[in-house]
Amino acid sequence: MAKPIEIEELSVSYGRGRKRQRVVHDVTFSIESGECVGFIGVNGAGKSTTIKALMGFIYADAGRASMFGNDAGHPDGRRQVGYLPEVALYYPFMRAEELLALYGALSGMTRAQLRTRIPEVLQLVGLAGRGRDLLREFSKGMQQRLGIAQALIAEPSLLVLDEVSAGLDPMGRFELRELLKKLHQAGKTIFFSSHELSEVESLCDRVILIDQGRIKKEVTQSELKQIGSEQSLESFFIEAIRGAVAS
Amino acid sequence: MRSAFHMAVWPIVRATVLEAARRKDIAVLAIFMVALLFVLGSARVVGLERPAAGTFLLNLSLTLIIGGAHLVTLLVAARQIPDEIEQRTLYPLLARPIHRSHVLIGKWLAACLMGLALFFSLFIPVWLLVPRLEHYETGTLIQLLTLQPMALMVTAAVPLFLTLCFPRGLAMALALLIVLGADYLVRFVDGFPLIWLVPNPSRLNMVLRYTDGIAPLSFWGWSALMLAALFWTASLLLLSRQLFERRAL
Amino acid sequence: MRGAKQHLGWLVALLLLVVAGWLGAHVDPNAYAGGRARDEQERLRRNSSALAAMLGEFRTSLSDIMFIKTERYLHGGVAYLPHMGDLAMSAEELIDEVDEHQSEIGLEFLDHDEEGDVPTIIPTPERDFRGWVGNLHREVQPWRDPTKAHIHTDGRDLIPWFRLMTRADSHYIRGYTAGGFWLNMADPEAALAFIEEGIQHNPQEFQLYVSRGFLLIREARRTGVTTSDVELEPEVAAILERARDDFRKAAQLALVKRPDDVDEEGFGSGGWGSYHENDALAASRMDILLTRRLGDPDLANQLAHRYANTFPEMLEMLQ
Amino acid sequence: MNQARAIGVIARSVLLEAIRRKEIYLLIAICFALIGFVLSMDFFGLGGLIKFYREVSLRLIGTFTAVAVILLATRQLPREFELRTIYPLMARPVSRWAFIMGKGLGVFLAAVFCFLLFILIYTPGMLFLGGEIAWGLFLQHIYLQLLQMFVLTAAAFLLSLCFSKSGALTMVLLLYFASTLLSSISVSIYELTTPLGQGLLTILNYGLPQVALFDLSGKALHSELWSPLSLPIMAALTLYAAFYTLVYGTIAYALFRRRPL
Repeated sequence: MAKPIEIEELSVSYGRGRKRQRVVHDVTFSIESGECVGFIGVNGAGKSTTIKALMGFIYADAGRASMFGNDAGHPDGRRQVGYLPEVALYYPFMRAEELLALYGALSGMTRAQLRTRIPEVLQLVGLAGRGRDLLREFSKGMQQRLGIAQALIAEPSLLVLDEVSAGLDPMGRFELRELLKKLHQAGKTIFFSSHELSEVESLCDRVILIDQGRIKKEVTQSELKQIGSEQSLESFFIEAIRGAVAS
Repeated sequence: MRSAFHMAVWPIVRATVLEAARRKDIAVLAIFMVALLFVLGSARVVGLERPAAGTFLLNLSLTLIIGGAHLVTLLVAARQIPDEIEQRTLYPLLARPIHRSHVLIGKWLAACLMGLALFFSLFIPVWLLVPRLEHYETGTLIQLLTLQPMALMVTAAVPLFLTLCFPRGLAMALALLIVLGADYLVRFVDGFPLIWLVPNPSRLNMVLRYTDGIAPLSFWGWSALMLAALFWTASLLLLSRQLFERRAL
Repeated sequence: MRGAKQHLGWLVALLLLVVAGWLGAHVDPNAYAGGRARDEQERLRRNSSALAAMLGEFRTSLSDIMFIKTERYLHGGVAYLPHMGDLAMSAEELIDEVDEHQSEIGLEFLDHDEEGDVPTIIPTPERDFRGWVGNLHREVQPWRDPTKAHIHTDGRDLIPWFRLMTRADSHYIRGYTAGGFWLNMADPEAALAFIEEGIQHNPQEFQLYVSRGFLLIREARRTGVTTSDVELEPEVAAILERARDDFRKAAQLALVKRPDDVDEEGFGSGGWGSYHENDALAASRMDILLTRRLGDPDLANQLAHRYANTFPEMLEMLQ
Repeated sequence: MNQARAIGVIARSVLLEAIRRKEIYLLIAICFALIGFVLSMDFFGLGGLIKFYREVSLRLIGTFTAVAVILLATRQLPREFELRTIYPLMARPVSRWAFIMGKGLGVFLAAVFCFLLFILIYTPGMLFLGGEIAWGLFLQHIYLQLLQMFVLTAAAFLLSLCFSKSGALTMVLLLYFASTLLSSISVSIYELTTPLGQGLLTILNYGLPQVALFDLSGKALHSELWSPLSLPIMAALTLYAAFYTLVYGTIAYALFRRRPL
């Protein structure tokens, strides 16, 4: 069976003509079914660009990205994926449940399925009872919770989450972590980008560190634990990145 | 397995219509149009001593509702892609197992439906309110009513295509120029090379012919216009697809 | 493979665009001669309704809007309500009006007794409920007390609008006839070509032939002497022959089109108005006169008898 | 901070935004292209005619500036809330009064900028055609148009505080484009309506500003026949504009002052 995510020597550029700039260089990694992988890097390191190329929103100069064996951009690849974009505003004039119905229907859910599933996910992300509210009235944190709800709506087997905890309060972060743990235990594959090291530490089987568009390190959970016992995770990453800059 | 239309296109149509209908600007336009109808209706009382004045009113109101329907269609269609990109709502949308062209078709269809709804919901009261005291050809009316939805289809496709080529403001200005002025443009800059390639939804407007009491077009003439509208729409949608499919978001 | 598909997409789209453009360019549902909207008498009837006067600014035909603009220009920007005098004029009346304006240019005020009571769109203070707002309105916009005087400006300024209104609607007959006369002041050759363009689009409209006939007569006068006491120079005669042909063609077309029920004032069914009647009369009269002037009195007599079936007064011309 | 200085700083930022966004240039470019198109038109070999050029360009200048100003003005307040840029602004010692004044002044400066650009385009065209510019009427026309921009800006602020951004935009555009028609309709139907209707029309007459009072293009067009407006009339028109600007502006300020941020 094909892996949920496979990326081979992916390179992506932005801009046109003389302003064209490569922001992702020869990135290669893959994620096995059932894994939870964190994608770590500073702002502007290339995390979101890699994820966008994987989702088929932008096109690669070279290399290949695929989901479940389908090339990036092919609808079949997105059949079992739940995706949370980096910073998203949702249609201000829709109600939360209408929005979820839209995304659910686009993922192929029937009306009957949606009727039971929508209250479930709203409950899951802590928005129970807010389904009839217009989204323009939602706070930033609520928008983010709704974003997670829309990613979960069709019960995908792979979750791709870009800056998953952005805009959430400590309580929200804690609840989210618990939710992701539960999903992971239920066998879902999770791939998320973050610059919150504590999140990564407590959740991930593996961490991929990206800087200036290149993969710097891959660390497994056992290695993470070892690092954690010897020095703080934070200083480990700072060293890894500084080392990259120095070289 | 459910059809692509049912699964991918229709939810987008529904969501777009819902959004557009809840925005107040559409409501303002609708209120304006209804007020206008009210004026026309009260005109029955003020002074329609002459049949010719009835024809004038019929022409005026039909022209206005067609103009209004095209304007709404254009405004709805022109907002879709730039808004989705600006608000980043395109990402969760395209993260579903659908093709980008499904999004385009859904947006286009929604704009068409908004225009059509406005057109028919105003056409019926106008038809009932304005006294028709002179002779009008039913055949011409049927042609008018069949060509207008086709014209709205073209009008919905024009801004969709233009917003993929130009920034929003320019696209909107150009779309207005094409939808409301292409017919005059073609006439004024007579002889300008390739000007006839500009899609021309106002070509399908038969209001004048109808209120002038002129007989319908020949079957072939009517078919040619229907085909022209179909091809304009298909061409614009295909061009939009070509542009949208490979665009980095 | 993907590239080929991509190219095919562009190709099909362009092909569809070309076919649609070709179809659209060849079928114009509004390309018919006549019709209520283009008929001046019909416009008069509409304008005389209270409601239409109220919505008068809201013309639906671009050509109509431009025609109203020419009237405003002529009156120095002052907006008068549409009225009989300006809308329904035969070719002869029109050409007289043009001459009159031409001789007036440079005069600031001119009394037009017959038009002195045409109301302005911005009303007089007595009829205006708006108080000082109305007073300011009358100060800012070009406005003149309608009971007092008209202002007239150079008619040449109207020419661009006539060009545009006939482009917008090639069956807008009045645009050609009125435009031809004003253009004649600036460039007689261009005026003839302009009316010729009108005739090409509307070969059955007799008023266009009448207009061109009158323009040709002026052309002949410019070229040489046309009075009956001298022999015509060949080039003058050639021009007058063209004018005669135009009037004859116009008379033929007019007599076919003229309804049987024309009343004393010249109005009849099917949109026939007094200016139609006057043009038909002028065409018949000029055909007889020119035929005689060009040296064929017998034919002139025959024509007079033929036209007398419709217009008995033609027989008076035989004396 | 000194409030006058605050007004200046805010106005400057509005002007900068107006100039840096592409919309104004876009409008000017379209206007420029149309004027160029008119200049290149040749009617029967007589060349472009001066009055035609004057009319088309004056109308274009008026309409395009008004549209640019309306677009800019209706956007000012809603966008501050939308983008949450109002918080860092109001965190300074700036009164809400100074904030709204600064916004208004900025929009007005943008209008002046538009007019200056347009005049730079219009004048060479006129010289090219060999026409004379009747400066008296022309400058009075521009002055009245600027007065109108004050009124439109105040109306735009007020409406954008009551409705959504696009709703306000539609309504101000309606006010601008339908006002002339409304006044001519109201005059014609006044005598035909009931006392109730007449009362309503009177309220409309004094409650809404009439755009036609700021449009001197009709006289400027036929400048050989009309002379510039007298000083008392100009003063009355200035007062007229000031009245509506103050009324709309004050209501807008009252709404804004009590509005939770």
